[in-house]
Amino acid sequence: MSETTMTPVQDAEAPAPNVVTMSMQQALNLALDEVLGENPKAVIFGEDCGRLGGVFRITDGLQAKHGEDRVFDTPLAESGILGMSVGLAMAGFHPIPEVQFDGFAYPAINQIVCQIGRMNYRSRGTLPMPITLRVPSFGGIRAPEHHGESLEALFAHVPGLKVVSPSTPNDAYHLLKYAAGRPDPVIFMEPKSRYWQKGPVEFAAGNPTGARVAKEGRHLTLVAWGAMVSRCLQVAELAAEDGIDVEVLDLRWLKPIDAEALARSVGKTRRAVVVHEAPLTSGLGAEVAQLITQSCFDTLKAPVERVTGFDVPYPSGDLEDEYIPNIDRILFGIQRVLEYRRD
Amino acid sequence: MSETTMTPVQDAEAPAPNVVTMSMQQALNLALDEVLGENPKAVIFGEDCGRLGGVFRITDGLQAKHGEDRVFDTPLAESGILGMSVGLAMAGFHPIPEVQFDGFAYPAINQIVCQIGRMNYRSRGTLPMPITLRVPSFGGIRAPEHHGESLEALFAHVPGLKVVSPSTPNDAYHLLKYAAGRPDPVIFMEPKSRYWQKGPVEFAAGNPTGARVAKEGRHLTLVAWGAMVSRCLQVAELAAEDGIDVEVLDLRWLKPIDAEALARSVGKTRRAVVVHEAPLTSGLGAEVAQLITQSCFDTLKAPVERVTGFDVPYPSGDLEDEYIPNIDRILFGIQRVLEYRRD
Amino acid sequence: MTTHPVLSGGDVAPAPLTHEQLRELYALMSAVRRLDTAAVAWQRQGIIPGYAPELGQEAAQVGSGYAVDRTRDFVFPTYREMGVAKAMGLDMVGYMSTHKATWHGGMYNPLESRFAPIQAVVAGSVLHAVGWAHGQTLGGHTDSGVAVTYFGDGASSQGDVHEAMNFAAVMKAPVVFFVQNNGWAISVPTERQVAGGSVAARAAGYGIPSLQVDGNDVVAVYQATQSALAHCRSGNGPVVIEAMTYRRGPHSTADDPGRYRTLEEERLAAGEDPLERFKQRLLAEGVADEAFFAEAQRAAEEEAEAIRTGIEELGPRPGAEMFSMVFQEPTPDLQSQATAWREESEHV
Amino acid sequence: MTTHPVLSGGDVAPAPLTHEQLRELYALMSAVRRLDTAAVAWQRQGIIPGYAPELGQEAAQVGSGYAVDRTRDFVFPTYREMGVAKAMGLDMVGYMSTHKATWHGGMYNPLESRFAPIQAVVAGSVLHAVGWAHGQTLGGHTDSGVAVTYFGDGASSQGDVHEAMNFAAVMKAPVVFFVQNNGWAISVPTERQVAGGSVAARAAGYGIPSLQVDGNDVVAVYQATQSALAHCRSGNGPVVIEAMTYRRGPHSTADDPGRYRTLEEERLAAGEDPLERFKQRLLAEGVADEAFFAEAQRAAEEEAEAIRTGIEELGPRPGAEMFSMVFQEPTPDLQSQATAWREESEHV
Ligand SMILES: Cc1ncc(C[n+]2csc(CCOP(=O)(O)OP(=O)(O)O)c2C)c(N)n1
Ligand SMILES: Cc1ncc(C[n+]2csc(CCOP(=O)(O)OP(=O)(O)O)c2C)c(N)n1
Ligand SMILES: [Mg+2]
Ligand SMILES: [Mg+2]
Repeated sequence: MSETTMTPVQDAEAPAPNVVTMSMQQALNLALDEVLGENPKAVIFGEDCGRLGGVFRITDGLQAKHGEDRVFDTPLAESGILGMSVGLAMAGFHPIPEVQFDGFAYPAINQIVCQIGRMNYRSRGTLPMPITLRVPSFGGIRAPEHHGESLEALFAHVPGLKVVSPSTPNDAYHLLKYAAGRPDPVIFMEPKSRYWQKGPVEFAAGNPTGARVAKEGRHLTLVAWGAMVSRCLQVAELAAEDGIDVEVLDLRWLKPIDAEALARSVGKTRRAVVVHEAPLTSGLGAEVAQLITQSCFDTLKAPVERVTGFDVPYPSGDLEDEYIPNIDRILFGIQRVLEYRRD
Repeated sequence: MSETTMTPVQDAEAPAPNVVTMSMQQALNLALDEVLGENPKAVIFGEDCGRLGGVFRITDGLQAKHGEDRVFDTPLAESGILGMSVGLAMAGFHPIPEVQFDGFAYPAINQIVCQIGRMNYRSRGTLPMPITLRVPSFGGIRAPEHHGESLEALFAHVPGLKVVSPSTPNDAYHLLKYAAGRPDPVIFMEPKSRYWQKGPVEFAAGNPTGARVAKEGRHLTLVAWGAMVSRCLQVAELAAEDGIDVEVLDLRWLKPIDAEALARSVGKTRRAVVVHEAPLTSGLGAEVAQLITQSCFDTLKAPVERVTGFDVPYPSGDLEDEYIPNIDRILFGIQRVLEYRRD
Repeated sequence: MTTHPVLSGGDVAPAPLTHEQLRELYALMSAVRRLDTAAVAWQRQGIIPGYAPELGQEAAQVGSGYAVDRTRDFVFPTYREMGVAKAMGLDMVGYMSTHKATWHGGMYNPLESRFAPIQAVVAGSVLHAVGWAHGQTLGGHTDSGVAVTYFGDGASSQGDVHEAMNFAAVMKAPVVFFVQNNGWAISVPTERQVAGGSVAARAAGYGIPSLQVDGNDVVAVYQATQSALAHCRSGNGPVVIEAMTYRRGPHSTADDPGRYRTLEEERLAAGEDPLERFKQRLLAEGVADEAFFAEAQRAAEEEAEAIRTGIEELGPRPGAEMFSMVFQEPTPDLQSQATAWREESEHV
Repeated sequence: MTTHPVLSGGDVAPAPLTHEQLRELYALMSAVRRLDTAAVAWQRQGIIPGYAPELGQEAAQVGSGYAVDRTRDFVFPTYREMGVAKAMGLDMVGYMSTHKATWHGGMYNPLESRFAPIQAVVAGSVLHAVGWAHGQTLGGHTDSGVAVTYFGDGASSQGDVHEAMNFAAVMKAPVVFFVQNNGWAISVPTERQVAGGSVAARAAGYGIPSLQVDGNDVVAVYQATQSALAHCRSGNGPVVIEAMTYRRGPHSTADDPGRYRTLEEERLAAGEDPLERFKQRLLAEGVADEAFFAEAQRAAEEEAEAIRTGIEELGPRPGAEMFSMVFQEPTPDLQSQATAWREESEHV
């Protein structure tokens, strides 16, 4: 917990402040610290999670504070980490494993899909899998290959998994604490490009379920999650200059998706653009678009637009700004929806 | 090639007949036999592909005929099989690996996504990956766990892969020969419940690209692939009894999807139902539905319906008929679309 | 046939098996043989859709399963461990229901049975054993429960087995890696599968002690497992046991071994039947007489019959379980799928 | 250091290195050291976004890379093999461009370089080496090319390494598994990573001969690699080489080793600098004089400078390459994405 600027809540003598400004990294670290303190069965592990505190310092200081039985390094093998999680869960623990980067979840997919997602079912409910898998996700940090991937469409398709992604420090704190309290497996996708952004965390005001209206608006709904939410908020500001009142819906839960929130928002705005970093084809944007179309077919003024990454491998740093939906591409998407006219 | 009833074309003295009735297993076997004969760089391997001829006998007799250098067994490790394919491709071969069942593609996903799908890109086109990965796919044979999975949504989302699934012996023959001649990786999803169904193979009449209209119709389009195509054809017959003229579009290519064929068909029928075995959420049905909505928004009479497997692990044999879209559920889907009225 | 391990399991050598225990072992093997043979017949009769016989592996399975302490150990099977299940006293109707296609993981309670759900991914559960075992050591528990994971010579090729052995050795997790080397992975013989020829030989590379044991000698298997369990329990980390045996039957009822091995090869490689061999030993040592064997046979037949009735009476599970078993906390979207399914399918 | 292998590589022992070759080896190591140090500086100066230094591993990399026969062998690197690339004569601007974030796999031509694209998945390319090597033996080729795959002590924990060793041994594929055991995988030391303490020791379990070599002795590494290549070339199957070395720098420019090791620990564990050690030897043996070293240093500096200019001049790749490099046969949907991208982005 070095380098934090807020008062660690649980150590405070004086009554803890209700709102503290901190980075997402700090909010996640604090959430994990509290989970370890509150739940003796919670264990954290992965590559470099212990002494180093994780390459992103999300587990910083936790081993020193809670001991090596609670927070430990594993050998460098993701299938091993996730397979081990299954066994720990069977033994009554609440594992909170980390894969170091999104792209290194692939070696563990067999354990995630065939074991974590199915053990509760296979065992007829006798072996729950309360596993919270933390995955630093999405791109935008000019990192090497396989360090900027968006796996939400894959995870959301897997029966037996729940999937969530925070976009603010406040949500990071509340969603992680909530996920780590669930008896079912949750994939927790952390937008790594947002780790160092600060924001207020309201300790008393957690609303960890469903989607969140990040900004209200009347003309059009932008649906996004993770790092794309703040970009959509920027876009909304720019659009406002042209008199376009954009609503931004932070989906948060990518499985199950809050279909009611989608219906509510687009029922009002009658136009929608989904934004994500993952490739277009068979991305989660298709599911979101189809859910919107199903519920708002009669009132939709234009087909739902998707502004997404392309059907290409996530490119090297020099090209990532071309790949990730940028402000212009989102504005073009908005324009297409607003200018759509039935033949 | 034991137990086949057709004349092996390449050995015939007399002019080969142009149309032969055979099972899909025979058509696939024949296609592989011809590929090995025509392309000295083609190699076939996997678990039990050699002497046994594969658990589904798709490679039956090929090792005996073409030798152990061309057709061989590997140790039991799917990541090994696919990782090895990458190296063989780098050495100039055209690997045609098999994973024994769909569910056992998961241990190889890392190699499929991060290596096979990206090596051409990573190497700036200098190391193509002409790999044809055969995956016996989908359910319906009362098999053990992990033997009835539908991974097309996952594969279709992966940059750098192409994905195809035949539904008839004729397509099995032509699509496999076509795929195995490509310089890019193709995931070839074989509908295992259809292996033993017979049908005509027209050797001179291969049209291996794009979707295929399996049955023309005017009132509504059923979009399907793999084993669901024949079920949709059954449904179309039943619907005809009620005067409903259903068009059945066999999508065949799941990446890239033939968006024009979708637009053409639904542009005409103005109503569509997508049918697949995979779970609903984030399934390929969402992509298909969204593509249709994009192109036919103005004329669509109802939101595209999806009749799919549920968001649950593929169940045991006793329940698989409840899970896989059955005739009734597809008919209900058709009914919803036909009866849809705007508010 | 044993190799060079240094196992340390406390001061006391395990007590030799009593005559009663020896007879119990035989009765178990006999029950397993009978059920195994019956299940193949049931498949032919259309009572069950498929089955993976363990013919020839009764000694390896019963001997090891018998050594497990059901008060604290936990077993992680693959799909061919019917004999272990029987030796551990599982509800065999619940176990066999997987082959009836009732429920993939079986209908027994894995927590109460100390026997994880049946696993169709080869090597899929080997890492689970490591995680479970590591859990036993957290918080400084001693004399802990041991995880016993069963896998085959074919499964040993999977990367997960390597990761599991390395994790277990690094963490000193109490795991017995129990390999049944039955000579075959479907059509692929061990020599085309296991480079170096022995899975036990791999253990040394991780600093793990190993035992290679005659898997057709039930007492040898029992003793090897006992000493491995004692070694693990005392905090010494994992052990690899490789039980050398032979898959006398087809891979499964869908398999046709004639395509890859001759009957003559089978006969030569299979060696003596582990059941017959044990019987002769019990007779020679005066532990059991023909009356005992006849009674064991009769009981086995009766039990197999009861199991057949049991799985037939089970009937299919209600379709609603497809939805209700997925999560501990159901999700609204899944609930509405369940509702739609009920409306459209249940009255069909 | 220890080796217990039986390598057979034809009749002739490899010729000892000439003085010229020894000097060339030093010059290569010197160039590598200079470029490595420079790249760290470039990162601090904002010229490149990140870099993974190979400080301390020059002997292991240059010694092995120098042994490779570029007319027929093929190298499968991970991400820290700059020294191998240099020893093999790669276009170093093309190589270093990966750290400039120009193109993930680097901008050199892997086919002509006999050096696969840079690989960011640890152990990701180990299996590729096996497939490539197996391909060399198909159709009965002898005296074949050998695949040399480089990976770390950390990577050795991945399941793919096990699958690769087993496949290679079963198929007798000509592969040299070259492990650089540099003591660390980011913050995790070898003793918490490699159970049993040595990756080379794993080889025996597959029936693969292995060499553990002093990775800081460039000549020893060269000779070990030479004999392993000869062994493989003669159709004897794979070899494992474990070069014991030390990662003297941080894991990458983003790393902070102070969190997991002290400077004092570093100093003790690192031992003598491989460059300095080789220099002293060349001086002692009269192979090179101070003028030579000064010139090597000067040339190295000049080259590093030229590489910096080169990668800066490269500039970003045209965005259209995102689309055009995916497939050999472009697809219509990707082409329309490219068109849309061009319309919306290129004139921005
Ligand atoms: C990961 C995975 N790949 C493939 C299969 C298909 N399969 C089922 S059993 C089997 C052979 C297993 O051999 P072995 O591990 O020796 O066990 P045995 O069948 O001899 O008991 C194969 C390839 C599987 N179940 N799991
Ligand atoms: C499959 C995978 N998991 C995690 C990572 C993240 N990562 C990059 S380097 C590294 C440590 C590698 O250690 P080692 O193999 O010893 O190589 P070294 O860095 O010492 O050269 C890790 C964990 C990765 N690149 N690939
Ligand atoms: Mg076996
Ligand atoms: Mg290392």
